[in-house]
Amino acid sequence: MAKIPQKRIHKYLRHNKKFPHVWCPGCSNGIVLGAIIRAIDELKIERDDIAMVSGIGCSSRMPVYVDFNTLHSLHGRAIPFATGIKFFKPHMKVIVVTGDGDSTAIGGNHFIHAARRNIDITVVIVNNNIYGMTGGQYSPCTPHDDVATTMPYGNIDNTFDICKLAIGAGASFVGRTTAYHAIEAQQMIKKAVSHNGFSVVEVVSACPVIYGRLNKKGGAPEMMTEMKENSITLKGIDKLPADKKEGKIIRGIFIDEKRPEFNDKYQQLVDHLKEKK
Amino acid sequence: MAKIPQKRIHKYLRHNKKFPHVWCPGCSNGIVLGAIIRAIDELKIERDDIAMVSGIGCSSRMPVYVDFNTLHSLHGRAIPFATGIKFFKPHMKVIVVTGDGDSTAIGGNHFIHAARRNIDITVVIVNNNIYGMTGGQYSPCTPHDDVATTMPYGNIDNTFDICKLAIGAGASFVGRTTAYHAIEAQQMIKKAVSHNGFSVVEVVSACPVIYGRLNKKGGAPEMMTEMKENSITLKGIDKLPADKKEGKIIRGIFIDEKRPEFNDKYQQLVDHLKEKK
Amino acid sequence: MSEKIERHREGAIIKDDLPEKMEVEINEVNTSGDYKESPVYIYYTWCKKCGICVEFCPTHCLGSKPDGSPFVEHPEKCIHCETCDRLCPDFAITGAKR
Amino acid sequence: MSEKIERHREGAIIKDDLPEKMEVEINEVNTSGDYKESPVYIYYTWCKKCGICVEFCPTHCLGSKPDGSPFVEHPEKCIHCETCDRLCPDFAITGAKR
Amino acid sequence: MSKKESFRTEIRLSGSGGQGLMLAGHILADASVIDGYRVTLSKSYGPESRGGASRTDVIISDEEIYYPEATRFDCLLALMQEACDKYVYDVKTKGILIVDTTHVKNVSVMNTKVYELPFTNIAKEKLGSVLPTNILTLSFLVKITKAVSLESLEQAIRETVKPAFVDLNIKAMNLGYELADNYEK
Amino acid sequence: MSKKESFRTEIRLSGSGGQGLMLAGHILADASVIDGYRVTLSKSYGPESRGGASRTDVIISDEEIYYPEATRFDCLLALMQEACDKYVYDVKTKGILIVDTTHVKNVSVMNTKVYELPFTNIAKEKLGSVLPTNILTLSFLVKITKAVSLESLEQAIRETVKPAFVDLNIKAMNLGYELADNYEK
Amino acid sequence: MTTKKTEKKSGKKNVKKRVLLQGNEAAALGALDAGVNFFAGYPITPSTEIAEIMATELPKRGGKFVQMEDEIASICTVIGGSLAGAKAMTATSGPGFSLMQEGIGFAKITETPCLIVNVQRGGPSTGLPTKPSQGDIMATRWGSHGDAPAIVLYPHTVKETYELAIRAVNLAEKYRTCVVLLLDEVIGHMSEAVTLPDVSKYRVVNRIKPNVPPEWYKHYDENQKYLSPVASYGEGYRFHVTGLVHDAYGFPTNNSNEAAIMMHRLKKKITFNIRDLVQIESFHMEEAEIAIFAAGIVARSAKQAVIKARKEGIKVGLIRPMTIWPFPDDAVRKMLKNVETVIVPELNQGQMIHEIERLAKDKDDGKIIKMQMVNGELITPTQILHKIKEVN
Amino acid sequence: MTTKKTEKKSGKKNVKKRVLLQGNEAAALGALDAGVNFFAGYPITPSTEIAEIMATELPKRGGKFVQMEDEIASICTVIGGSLAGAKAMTATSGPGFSLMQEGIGFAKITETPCLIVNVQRGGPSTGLPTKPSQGDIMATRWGSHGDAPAIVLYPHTVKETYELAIRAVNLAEKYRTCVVLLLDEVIGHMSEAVTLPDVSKYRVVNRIKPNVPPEWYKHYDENQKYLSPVASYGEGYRFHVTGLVHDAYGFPTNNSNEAAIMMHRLKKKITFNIRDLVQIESFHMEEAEIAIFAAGIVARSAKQAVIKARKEGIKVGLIRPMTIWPFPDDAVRKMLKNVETVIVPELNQGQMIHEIERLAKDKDDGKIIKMQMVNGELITPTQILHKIKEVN
Ligand SMILES: Cc1ncc(C[n+]2csc(CCOP(=O)(O)OP(=O)(O)O)c2C)c(N)n1
Ligand SMILES: Cc1ncc(C[n+]2csc(CCOP(=O)(O)OP(=O)(O)O)c2C)c(N)n1
Ligand code: SF4
Ligand code: SF4
Ligand code: SF4
Ligand code: SF4
Ligand code: SF4
Ligand code: SF4
Ligand SMILES: [Mg+2]
Ligand SMILES: [Mg+2]
Repeated sequence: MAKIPQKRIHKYLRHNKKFPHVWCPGCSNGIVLGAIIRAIDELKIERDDIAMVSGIGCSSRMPVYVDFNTLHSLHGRAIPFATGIKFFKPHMKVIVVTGDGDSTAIGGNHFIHAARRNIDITVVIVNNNIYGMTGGQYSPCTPHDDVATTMPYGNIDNTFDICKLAIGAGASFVGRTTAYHAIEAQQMIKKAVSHNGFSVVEVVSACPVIYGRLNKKGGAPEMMTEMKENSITLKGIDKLPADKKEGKIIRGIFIDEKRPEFNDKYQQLVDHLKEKK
Repeated sequence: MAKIPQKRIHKYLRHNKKFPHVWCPGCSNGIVLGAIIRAIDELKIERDDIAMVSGIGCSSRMPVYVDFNTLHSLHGRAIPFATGIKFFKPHMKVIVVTGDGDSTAIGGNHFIHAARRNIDITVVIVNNNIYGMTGGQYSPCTPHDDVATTMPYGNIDNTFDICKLAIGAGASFVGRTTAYHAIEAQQMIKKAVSHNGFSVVEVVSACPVIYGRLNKKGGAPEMMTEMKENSITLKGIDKLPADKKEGKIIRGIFIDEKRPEFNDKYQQLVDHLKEKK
Repeated sequence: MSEKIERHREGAIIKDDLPEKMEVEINEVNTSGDYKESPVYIYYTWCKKCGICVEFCPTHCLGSKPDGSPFVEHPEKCIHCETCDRLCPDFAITGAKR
Repeated sequence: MSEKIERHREGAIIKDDLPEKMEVEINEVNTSGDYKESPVYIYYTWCKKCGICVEFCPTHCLGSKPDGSPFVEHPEKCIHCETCDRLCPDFAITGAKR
Repeated sequence: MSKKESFRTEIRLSGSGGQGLMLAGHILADASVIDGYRVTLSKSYGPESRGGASRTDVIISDEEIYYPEATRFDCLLALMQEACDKYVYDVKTKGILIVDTTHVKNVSVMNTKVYELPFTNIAKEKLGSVLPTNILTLSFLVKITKAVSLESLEQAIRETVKPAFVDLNIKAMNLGYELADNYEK
Repeated sequence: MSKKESFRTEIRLSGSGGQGLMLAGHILADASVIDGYRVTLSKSYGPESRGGASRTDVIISDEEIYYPEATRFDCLLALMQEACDKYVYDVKTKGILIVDTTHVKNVSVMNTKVYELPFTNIAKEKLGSVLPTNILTLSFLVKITKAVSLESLEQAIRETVKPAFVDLNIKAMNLGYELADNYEK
Repeated sequence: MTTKKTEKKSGKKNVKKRVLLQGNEAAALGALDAGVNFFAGYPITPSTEIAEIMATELPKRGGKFVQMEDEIASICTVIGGSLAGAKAMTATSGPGFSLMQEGIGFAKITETPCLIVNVQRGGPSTGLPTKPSQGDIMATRWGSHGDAPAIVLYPHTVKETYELAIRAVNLAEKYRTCVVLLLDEVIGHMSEAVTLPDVSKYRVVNRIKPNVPPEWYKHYDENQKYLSPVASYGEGYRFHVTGLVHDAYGFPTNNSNEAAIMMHRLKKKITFNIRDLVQIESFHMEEAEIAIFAAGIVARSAKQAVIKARKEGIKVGLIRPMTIWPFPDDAVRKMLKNVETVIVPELNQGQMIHEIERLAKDKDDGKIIKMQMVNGELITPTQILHKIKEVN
Repeated sequence: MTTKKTEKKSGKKNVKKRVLLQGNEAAALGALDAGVNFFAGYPITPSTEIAEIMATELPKRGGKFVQMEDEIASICTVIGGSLAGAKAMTATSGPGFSLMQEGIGFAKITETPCLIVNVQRGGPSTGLPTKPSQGDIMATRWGSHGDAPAIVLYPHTVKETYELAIRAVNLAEKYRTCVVLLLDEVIGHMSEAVTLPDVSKYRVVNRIKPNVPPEWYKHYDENQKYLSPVASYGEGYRFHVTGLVHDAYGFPTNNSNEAAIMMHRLKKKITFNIRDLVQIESFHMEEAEIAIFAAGIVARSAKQAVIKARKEGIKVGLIRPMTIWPFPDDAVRKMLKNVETVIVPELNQGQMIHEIERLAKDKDDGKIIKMQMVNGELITPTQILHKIKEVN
């Protein structure tokens, strides 16, 4: 580290192997990664006890940069891989980092089933409204009318509300924030990781180079300004007149309930069978 | 048909090829099939214009018995197959018949995406709380503590609320009824088929031979009596005291909204591009 | 006796070698009354003796034979509500007015 | 000029042949002030000139060089709020109190 | 049948899904294991396993059993007409056919020793339940064919059926022996 | 370079992601199509395509082009130091190297004809924008190498760039020719 | 992508015009020219451009484009579309192709025409997404469980990609099965000058509608000739389709005779028509003593090497299959008979070599030379030339 | 299922006891005895019993059982579990196996041990779910895209199923890869009297933990010996795992040297250890003039036929591979050298025949006899005997 002021987060980075990272200038992925690291740092969890698992996508490149037990798996399959790790080593904290496509397109089934199972995994979804890595095809989270390379005339497809989907599937902790709201993100991730059960944090993010250019959104600062101006907290939205609610990004924790966790229930079963013997 | 009184539904059955059908005595699949046929008959839709598509499972055996355009596809994949048919021939009415496992376990992703897309397909889910065809493994819809061959000590897993899941994913028509409530089922399916958009009808069903035996539920009459006694309409549930709501099967149409349908939007795009030319 | 479930397996349920039975006159018809006379017609070739129709006929017009198959015990009670029709999983009974 | 996006492709984003740059003293350090003196330290080797820190520093303590890279224009204004830290996607700037 | 130097006995138990023949086959196979023979047991996983004809095949041998399918039966047990009709032609010349006349009405074969008894009715009458019909017929079969030793059969029954049903099934077993004895003489 | 009886010219345009070299390569390839040559065009889909060194290869020939990778360049255009360093050793003996001295500071090669000009700065100064640097350098390259005819190049430019930018780019083209002419003489 | 431009040019029909086409683009245009009117897919490097072109072109032509949630949904939607009468296709690369294997089996057993373009990338799993490899050759033949034959075409230039795309669609329709057009990453991504052929020159195979009364209609008629009438959903023939083994009507059966009939038809329709299916190029094989056997991009290196070697007087030639499945057994056997040595360069750890070993019975192992490269680079003409000289 | 009883009996360790075991049961018990403590799966006929036994046994032993939402999730969860240190397995059949192909490639490229039991069923697609077939032989070798070698074991009795299940788990751990235990439907569903072997007789391979400092640890050490130490997640070695081509540390690389090293290791570890991996039975091959080459259930028919034929004085024997991949090239070549004719019966449309054709170079086609059955029935001893007599 030599001449660089040691920031707390440097401890967590594979800084002398993999930096500067591969993301485009202004891409939110780095901000989200920072928020995750800071949350873990505050929680004082040992790096050895953390597994970070991802699928495939720009966002899914995160694990390679951090000094945890890291797994860069298959497109859409981060959650089952994470399930295997968590199920065999329940003491570990397992964090999945994934994109909107990775988690809700090809990975949608695993997402809803992990939510149903209420297994103690934290899923951080970097929702940049596009397939970044493959160059800008529409994702299930691309807004209506927006342009993508496979929706050249504007998107006619509907979008998932990721948080609604997670709640519908039975998730016990669900929150949304944006890359601009880095402190909020950090705190929400902290809560999610502490939560004993399946937790989801959707971070609305900027992909200035692909999505931003295709849709003339300006650079990263402009896109983040939009996050700031066009988002509102759960409390705030209630106070808004109906006609102003439309199109707002609602931030906040939608659900945070204590419910029996999968591994705990499994351990109970094992204990119970042992007793019977 | 000779000496048998011609019932209206006989017109729809491949009666001289495939009957008696393969389902166990008392299995609800036949009742649900009857409800679907009656609904179609009342709607006066031509048989040529109907495609019935299923996955794999006991319930997914339905298509072979009816004289429509029928497709018995792959486990969990009925909805994408149906999507292909509907997308290329939008004038057809496409009905998917599927089991709880077929639609919400292996097929969960296609289910939520079709809901999001709001493509005009009607999905009738025969929810018998078990994998019937493979002999009684637990499904995402097997109630907590119930026994299944892969949960021999009682189910520790949580269940999907299929309707909640569909709503979370963005379905525009979602209802639930039971095999006992055959008239209600018929009417609900009728509405669902008429609905221009993605529609889901969950029919709580009896699998007396596998699920019933494993869980000592008695025969089909007993299981259907339970449906009768343990279910309540949407209106009814509101009037019930909180402590009595627990464990009730709630019947009714949870959502029925008019929203732009996928094929309609696609056609608009095509028309628009033609104009531009 | 073992409670083991005799599972039927996937693919297990195809019967191709059955004769086309719809064309055949059935012995038992007489037991339940000829369909021209009886208000309810039971097609025994398809009936699987599940007991649903007997259980849920609102007027208790149907009875159960020793082997479990239904028969029209009280023809006069039938109100042609078609409940038996709708709840029969085997398309084997019809109570519609003719 | 073509508006075509120069896509980067999957797998496109691995750089293995880079030297381990963290160990290297950087020229530009002086431009933004040495980190021992300056309240804010910018690690130019990692900085990608996205402009986020400049845009969102609440006290406008940062400025933009012609090539787009940030520098500490008004060291005195820094309140060590660490906004720049948190919003920098490249872990390239630090405004914490030392 | 008596055992030759090297023997291979193929037995098919056939009937309908609910008649407990899978269990009976299992007991027969278990008994031959106790006797020290080689044995293979295979069940039908076909259309027959519920409703239609169901079958359980047991091959008993004192040598390695290579080909595990029963094709020519030394003994066929048929508890249903359909099953009887379907399989009867695959009984070996001089093989044994045992039918339950409660369900099987027509048997016409040549060159086969046929034992016809209304097992189900007998079970109902003498044991008060049709449930142990499978054990009744199995023990009849064993006594007739001498496929396994009676001790092993009893042990296998005791080890396999649920404790609550052991007595009833032992009674059924003995009744089966009795019937066979009567028949033989 | 002048064309022999049968020729195969390999040209690599290299620089960084945002410099428009993919488009330039496309125009060059298009021009050679118009000229009636065989041509292959391949772009880098590697780590280089954003940020790092990006490359576009054009092979022009009057015969079937079998192996489509450029390995020994007749001409290398380098708009970035990194790209220059990486590829310069693959220029053929007596090949041509064109560098933009705005970004490339060190060039040390032998046996290669080097053309050094601050293209980016020239574009900024004379055209008021760095954007047409790609066309400027391309036309310089074409004039020097005679890889394609000038008419075809112009036609390709006109057909490829957006209408709004045609004028600017034609200006850039002419400027490129001029620079080349000066150089040559 | 130069879609726009191409379009402009191909607008004037029957005018031969040379254009610059990317391989992926050529695959898309070929498919469109063969009548493809339905695309369902999921993006994946290096095949994505095909989906992007289809997304641009199909809505303009009234065809259908949809991006599905994954590759499994894509292939199933394609089959659904085809059953409803569409000429349907998808495009993918290795990982997506693996996910489609179950659906591919379904297309084959149900005899539903469709086209899959598989643009190969490096390595197993995620591997080397932007690097060339020929690792899927065997997977296109044997990837799906159970067994059913495959038709797989493998072009080596952009122009041939266009032509074989047309051919692939035609063969899918003709043989009622899933056909794979296999591309190399380099070919998919490379642009070449192509003289767009006169589309009217190409015969396009279209399904013939049945004219028997619906009751007579058999979806799998035993006596069926290829190009016999076949019904689509929604046109009065209410037939049944299942992935179970089925009889002539499409109804499931466990009957062993019917099973055998069905299984044999799947095989026969390929093996009995090898001559129609197989295309193979013989390049400078006159009096050759050494043969190179190579497909796709590697064949291009081989051609260059052959030309150089011939100039030096070495008697070497190239055998290049354009149809790799069914494997051109007879043709290869015949061609190999007169050579002494055969060199098999491929970008994998040994796939086609197995077929050559099988067919080159008269040659001992020292005369069947492997060249295998799996590091993400191409085999160069020079490398092949070296090998030629080594064995000469 | 006789799980309960077996358990009772196998409770008394080291006492040899003959029990009646179903093939699926034997696979499950073998895996358990080899130390499998993690199962994630999805039910499918005819493999379901394996999951059911695991669901009963694992929680009792403190192991982990979970039924996932599909086969894709199952294999991924298995790999995740294995990376965390579990001895992990799944069981499936054809359609599920096809769905697992992408995951299988991931296990192979990341060198993560795991066991897949594939109980084959009939036909492509849904096919004939309760009928025997050997249609997945090639799919176990070539099913996944890209190419990476496979280890596949193929037992022919219930007892051997138990033994090879143990061996499969051991090989997975030893070679750090995904191993497939391939069963026939008939073997999976059939019960046989088995003398349960003394478990302590079997060596069980366990992972050795690394003892170097974490900074030194290379998850893919080039100099690694088999059975070298390997770390699991959560134990102090914070290594990286990716499905991309990677370097010795597990970090992704596009460098062609590193790519070559990685790819070659995947291949080498199989090809350099053929002797350790291959097991093959030679049955009455003394002075044989005719050889039958058969695996699994078909080998049992063949054995019976051989015995009968030998009694009639025909010099015929059987070659039976217990390891089908890597294919026992050398052993087969040697065994075939002295016979005149080889008969290859299989329950598919021709899979292993390709390998035999490849290896039996000295025999012309008339001397390599195919027997292929795909109608859901077994090939009988009589049929094989007929064929023997035909060619004798
Ligand atoms: C099975 C499979 N299908 C497709 C791909 C190609 N692919 C890689 S990343 C990606 C989309 C990524 O989008 P998202 O998850 O939103 O991540 P982002 O790049 O936007 O962060 C796709 C389609 C793949 N790698 N594997
Ligand atoms: C890919 C694949 N995996 C597994 C199976 C086996 N399988 C067939 S049906 C079924 C479950 C069916 O359950 P459900 O959908 O609830 O239908 P039910 O039989 O209960 O009506 C399973 C697991 C299969 N056919 N294909
Ligand atoms: S393409 Fe978008 S998401 Fe991917 S690194 Fe660039 S800016 Fe980020
Ligand atoms: S197993 Fe259950 S669901 Fe299947 S047919 Fe029988 S009763 Fe119905
Ligand atoms: S029609 Fe109604 S009343 Fe008559 S028998 Fe049927 S259920 Fe009973
Ligand atoms: S409901 Fe139908 S199948 Fe059941 S007993 Fe009545 S008639 Fe028979
Ligand atoms: S720490 Fe805060 S005030 Fe200081 S430079 Fe950073 S953002 Fe500005
Ligand atoms: S936010 Fe970071 S990367 Fe962006 S300009 Fe500032 S220091 Fe550079
Ligand atoms: Mg995204
Ligand atoms: Mg079910």
